[in-house]
Amino acid sequence: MNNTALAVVMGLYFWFANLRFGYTFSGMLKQPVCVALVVGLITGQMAQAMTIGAGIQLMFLGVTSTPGGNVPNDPALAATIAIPIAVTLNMNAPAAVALAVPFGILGVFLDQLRRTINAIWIHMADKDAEKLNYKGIYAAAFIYPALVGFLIRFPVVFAANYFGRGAVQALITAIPQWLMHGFEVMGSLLPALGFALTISVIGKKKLLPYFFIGFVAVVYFKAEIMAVAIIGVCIAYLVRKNANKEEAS
Amino acid sequence: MNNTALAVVMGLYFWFANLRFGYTFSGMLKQPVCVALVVGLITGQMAQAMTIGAGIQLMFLGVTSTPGGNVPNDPALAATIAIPIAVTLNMNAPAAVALAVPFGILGVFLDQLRRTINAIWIHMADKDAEKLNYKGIYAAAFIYPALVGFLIRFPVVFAANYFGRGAVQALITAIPQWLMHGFEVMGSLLPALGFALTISVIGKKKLLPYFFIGFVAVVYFKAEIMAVAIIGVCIAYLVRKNANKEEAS
Amino acid sequence: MNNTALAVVMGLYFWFANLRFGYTFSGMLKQPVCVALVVGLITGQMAQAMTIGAGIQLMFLGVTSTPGGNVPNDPALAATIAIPIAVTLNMNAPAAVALAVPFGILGVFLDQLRRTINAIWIHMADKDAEKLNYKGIYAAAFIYPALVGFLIRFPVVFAANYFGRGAVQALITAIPQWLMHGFEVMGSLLPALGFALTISVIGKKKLLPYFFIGFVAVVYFKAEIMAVAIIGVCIAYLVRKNANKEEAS
Amino acid sequence: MTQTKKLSKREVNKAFWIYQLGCEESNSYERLQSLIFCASMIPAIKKLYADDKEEQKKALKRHLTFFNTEGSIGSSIQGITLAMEEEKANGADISGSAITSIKTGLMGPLAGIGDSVIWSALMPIIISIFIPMAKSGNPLGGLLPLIIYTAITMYISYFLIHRCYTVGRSSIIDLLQNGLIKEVIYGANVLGMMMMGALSASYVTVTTPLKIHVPGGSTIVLQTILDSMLKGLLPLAAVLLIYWYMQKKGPRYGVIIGTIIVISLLGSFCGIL
Amino acid sequence: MTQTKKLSKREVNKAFWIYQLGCEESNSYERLQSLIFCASMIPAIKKLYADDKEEQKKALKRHLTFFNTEGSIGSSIQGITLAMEEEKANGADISGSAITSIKTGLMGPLAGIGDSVIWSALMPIIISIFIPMAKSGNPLGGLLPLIIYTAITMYISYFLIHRCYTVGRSSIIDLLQNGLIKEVIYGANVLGMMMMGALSASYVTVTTPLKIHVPGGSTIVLQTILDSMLKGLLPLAAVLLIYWYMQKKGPRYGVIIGTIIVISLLGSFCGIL
Amino acid sequence: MTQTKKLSKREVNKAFWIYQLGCEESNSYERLQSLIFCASMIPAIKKLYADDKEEQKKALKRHLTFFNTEGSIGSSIQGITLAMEEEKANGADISGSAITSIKTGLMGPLAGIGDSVIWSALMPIIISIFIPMAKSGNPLGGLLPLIIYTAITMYISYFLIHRCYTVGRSSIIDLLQNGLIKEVIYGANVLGMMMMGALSASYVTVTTPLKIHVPGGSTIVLQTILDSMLKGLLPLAAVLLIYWYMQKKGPRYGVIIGTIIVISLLGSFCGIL
Ligand SMILES: OC[C@H]1O[C@H](O)[C@@H](O)[C@@H](O)[C@@H]1O
Ligand SMILES: OC[C@H]1O[C@H](O)[C@@H](O)[C@@H](O)[C@@H]1O
Ligand SMILES: OC[C@H]1O[C@H](O)[C@@H](O)[C@@H](O)[C@@H]1O
Repeated sequence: MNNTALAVVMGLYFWFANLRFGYTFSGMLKQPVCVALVVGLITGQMAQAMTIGAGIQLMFLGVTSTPGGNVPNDPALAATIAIPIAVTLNMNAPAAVALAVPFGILGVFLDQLRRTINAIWIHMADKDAEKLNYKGIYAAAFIYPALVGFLIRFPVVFAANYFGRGAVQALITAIPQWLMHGFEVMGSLLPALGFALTISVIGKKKLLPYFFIGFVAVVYFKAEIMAVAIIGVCIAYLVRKNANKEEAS
Repeated sequence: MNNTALAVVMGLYFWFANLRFGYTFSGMLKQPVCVALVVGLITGQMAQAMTIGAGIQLMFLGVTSTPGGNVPNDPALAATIAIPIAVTLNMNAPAAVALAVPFGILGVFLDQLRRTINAIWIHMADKDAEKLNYKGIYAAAFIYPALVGFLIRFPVVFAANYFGRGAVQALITAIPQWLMHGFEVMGSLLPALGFALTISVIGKKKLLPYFFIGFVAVVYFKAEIMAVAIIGVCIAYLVRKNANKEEAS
Repeated sequence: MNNTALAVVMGLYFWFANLRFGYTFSGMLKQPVCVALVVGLITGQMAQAMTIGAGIQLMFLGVTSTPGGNVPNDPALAATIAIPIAVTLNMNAPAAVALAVPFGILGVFLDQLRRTINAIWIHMADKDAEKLNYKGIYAAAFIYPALVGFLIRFPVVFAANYFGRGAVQALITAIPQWLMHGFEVMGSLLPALGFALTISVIGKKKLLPYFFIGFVAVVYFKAEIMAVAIIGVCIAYLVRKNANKEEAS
Repeated sequence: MTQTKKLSKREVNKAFWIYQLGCEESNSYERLQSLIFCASMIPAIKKLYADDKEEQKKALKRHLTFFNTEGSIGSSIQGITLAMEEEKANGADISGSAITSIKTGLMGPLAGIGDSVIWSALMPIIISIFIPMAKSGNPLGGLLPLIIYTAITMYISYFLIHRCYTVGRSSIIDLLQNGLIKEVIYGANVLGMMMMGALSASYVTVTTPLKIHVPGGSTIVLQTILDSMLKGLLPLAAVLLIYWYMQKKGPRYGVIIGTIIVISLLGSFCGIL
Repeated sequence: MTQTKKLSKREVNKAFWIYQLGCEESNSYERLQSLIFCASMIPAIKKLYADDKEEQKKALKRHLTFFNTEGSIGSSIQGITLAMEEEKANGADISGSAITSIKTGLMGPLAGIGDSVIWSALMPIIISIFIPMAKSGNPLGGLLPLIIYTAITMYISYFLIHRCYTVGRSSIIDLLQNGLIKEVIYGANVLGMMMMGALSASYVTVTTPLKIHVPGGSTIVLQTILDSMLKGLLPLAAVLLIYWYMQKKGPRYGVIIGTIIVISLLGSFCGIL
Repeated sequence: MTQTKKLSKREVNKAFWIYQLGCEESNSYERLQSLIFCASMIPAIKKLYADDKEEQKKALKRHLTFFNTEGSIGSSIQGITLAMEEEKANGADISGSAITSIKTGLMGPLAGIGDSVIWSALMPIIISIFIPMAKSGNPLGGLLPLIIYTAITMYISYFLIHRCYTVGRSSIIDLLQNGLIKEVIYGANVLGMMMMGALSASYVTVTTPLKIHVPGGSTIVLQTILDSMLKGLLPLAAVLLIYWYMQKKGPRYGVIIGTIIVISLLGSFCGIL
């Protein structure tokens, strides 16, 4: 398959994944390991694509939560650009990861654009409700976001893939060390936003001690996430009756 | 001491240990390390007997509990046959362990026989109660089980020791690898029965979270049993007041 | 700076630190790392002084608590004698530590003397109160303890430093191995006194399980003190409501 | 007496699919998931208020008000809402605002739970399990997470919407009044908090490379000192600072992300991060 | 007024020894420890109802009904029973069925506690301590566990029977009504459950050797995947499956052990265990 | 109506400094911190009872009675006391003994908390952080602990005396009656106990070097057996024995320290410690 085709497929993939059709399905579709699968199929270099996908995935493991719809980082944009370029240019995994970082952050702004535009459809739906135009509501929910989404998403990824290779090669050699490292630091900080957002959404200050217990379990006792999850379920079950007590006081 | 004498002593030992005279005393008497002590005394090869006994003991450490009188495995039958044979044939510890496994399971059925027969004495006691025949009740509790127990236990171990050596030697070379491994798997699964039984006997589903906490402590945090025991006592003490709360709800 | 000057400064330092002017300030001033700082300044051998001070400090880390004013060990006396001697004699850290132990214990008795004498001033204050002699009370609290304290503290350290070097050199070679080790054992046992005292002062037997949890966390789970402290704060916060429950029962 | 109106499995299923497929697609800053929630109610509204256009309009508008929750376990709110609409259509004394209140009351806690358990914990755990496969070049490392995660979460959603519709019909009020729901939410919040702590420690990995050379030859490695104060101090500080900022100033998302970018680049440039 | 009947230390001791020596010997599938419990009551029955043959018969029969508990800490039930029989013999308004009820009520919880603490935890721990000795060929590795375990458990039993007899005499009802016994049992059950979890993890050691070779060269080790899902998954599954089976179908002991044998051999044969 | 007497920040600050500087200096076996507590009240007493010499005397004597607590967090008692004296001077119905009672009631718990948290935990932790620096010869390893520890503890004290004075003025009784103070003390005690356990395990490091040679060649290392029974058995025994002795016989300090010396030297001499 030639490069144009690859660029088109990636553009379409990015459009569809970020359309978020299918709540959890699309959430997973956005992940690098899934993007890698498609890149592997198209380029025929499955093993290499998966390896690079796994490397990029690691950086995005902590940012899968999107409380209030806000993503601290967009794995889909990062992956649909970095993986195909890395595979076709035979880049190694660390270089691919560094390449992915800025696009991950760029994706955030692209997503903010999407959700700003989406405000239009809800106003259309308000009017449809008045006229009992059921079809209109469905269209506002499914058709229009898809169409407009295509316009703002497909071009970005298509262009990056189509024109990007050369630019990337130049960039990779030109980019200063501190900037590369700066992207790494961003990658290590961004998950904090997602977790802070989630704590906010949970919204129970009195339960913060459990946050610290989980934190300490990992940093001091090297607990695995699964261990914390099981113990967490057990503790949650055992203390559930406190719900009423806390309420009272 | 010659082999016949060894076979007789083992037969008697097995009879007496499985008579279960002395509740915890006999429970310990059934353990391989104790059997090894006797085999060592008789054969004069104390060091070797103890080493082999320790090896077999490891396999039976998880099956000392007998809720409802049900043993998931019988260390006594396994030990009174495997240890003397292993010592006199100069077998190494792993071979002795493999030899012990099937007898451990066989012992379960022998014990079921015992407890089925024991139903006879309770019916005798019913009648003695009617006649206020106190002596009869004592005899039903202590004398008859001992006599009948001799008949069903002594011959098995005596024969296995007396005739077994040759057969065992033949067997050990003949037994296919998968069967040996199958016995090992059994040994690794059987303790599960004992623990499941004990959870049943405890019988409080709402306390299952503590089971998982104990489990996770060991598999994820490499906790030693003693550590779990101490923490367990502390937690038990601290949450004891919940007894009333749980009741209420 | 010559030895006489060093001896004078150490004597003054010990007097002032054990005067305990400034509650937590003086408590820290008594610590070997702080004494080492001064020794380093005077002798000009800062690096060596600090290294030896750090070594001695380790032995006194567990004895900083002084419930009821009782010190299980006096780091200040140990340090103001052992550090200057070790530095000027070029001793290595382990030898300096061994030298420090007996003085640490001697310091306990010196401190008991101080607090016995202090009973005089409170009686003076009783009389001053009667006469509304405010100045007298202040003097009883600040001036007299300082003056008398000088008499019982300065000479000890001055002499030990002035005459000690030779004696120490002789002693170090003469002292039998078992006695050296005996001092080490003392050092490893003495903190127990401080902790036992503190448990007494806390004085809630029903909370002993938390003591065991803390203990087990360290010996079995290799928990660091900081981890226990954080988990401790969390648990303390979560169980605080039990205060009323426990009261009731 | 008029005939009882009753939703069939069909309408519940339709509600399920509409919401599951589209709850993120039309998600907007203005009213988040209100559009899709409303859309998912259409089949039920048509059936329940078949003979009353005005009630249809009112119902549509009622479900176009602000709504947002985590979609997987949030389907339980759909179930309860369907049950309440049914009661209302059958003449029970349930006001439109009562329905809205219950939706609003539940959406927050369920969002917290779902975000921390379904998204922050379940998803990375499932991916992690298959990462070794992916690393070794095996395409299953990408396919299996997609299938398994989607299957598990859809099953949960499907179960909850039906379950809550059924329970909801018999005794919505009971359910809400006795402590059970409170207990479930409380327990789930406890779990969520612990997961957030554990995940913060695992995935926020910022450290400082700063070294200070002291005159005299010795070197102070700042990270070593931070570690001996509190392991994971920087990650913890990052999470808590952002959290604290959001508590004070609200979720000013752009400001936060901008600050992170600036700090990262500046920190890297100056060699302190 | 008739003279008060009072058991002496002698009868309590006799009860202790009879039960301790024989509680397993005559243990049958039909009524488990009822025979020995009855036997252990004989000295007391003779003394308390010395002048009333009918009461003796009734008492014997009463203690021949189903009884089963863990023998070491179960002696506490003997203590309480002796105290109640004494009260009854002295004319207190205690029916025979009241005595049976208390026996039956306590035997279950105490069995759970004793099985998990005395047998599942204490015994293997004591043996473990001396296994290094045994391994190095030292006979003390066999002798010391025998002495220490027997001594500890007998001491506990002896203490409990006397203690419960004494306390029981002064205020059985109090003891049972105030929450104390409930608290002790609750706490001990918590401990027991934790021990079961820890011991399951330590002693059930089944794993799978299965490896799947994927076209393309990479190999999937099934155990690695299971471990990354949940460490100890197979042991946990084994314990919980058996537990669940027993909850549904009762303690069908033969079926379970047979299944384990079949699964082990088949699993080994097919290379999946 | 007479003019309200009111302490200014000045008197509170004076009380703070006098107590912080001198609370250990005049500490005696007879009445521990009573002298300095009294001294720290002088500025307030002068102001509040300016026109009544008798009340001044009474107040001085009242604060010369036994007092002892941990000085850092104990300043909170000063704050409360100042507030009560003020109320009393303004005619509130507060007896001298009420003031003494509250002082006495709070001093014990606060001593326990402060000793375990401020002295046993905070201080060694701060020192530990800088020990690597000290080891490498850096003078900051001695200077920074001095500055940081002093600053933290003084800040806490200062905050507490002002805070408690302010709160105390508005509602002493409230504060003491509602469970809050109890809860704080309870929680802090829990923390204190855990710290003591952890610190005992870290800093009491006694072990036995005893080896027993068994005929037959094998060697029993006693410490190995102790460890397999319970890790840290000797340190735990040491702490609990001393604790138990003090519970029985009171804080016979000399006896305990003498015994430790004897045991250490004898144990070392005989090769068992
Ligand atoms: O935070 C609640 C909720 O907000 C948005 O609607 C989406 O991002 C969801 O994924 C999220 O669960
Ligand atoms: O389970 C209770 C009890 O049942 C049987 O009587 C015996 O196996 C005992 O050892 C056991 O403790
Ligand atoms: O124990 C309470 C208290 O007693 C004495 O006054 C001093 O040793 C203080 O340091 C200590 O905090």
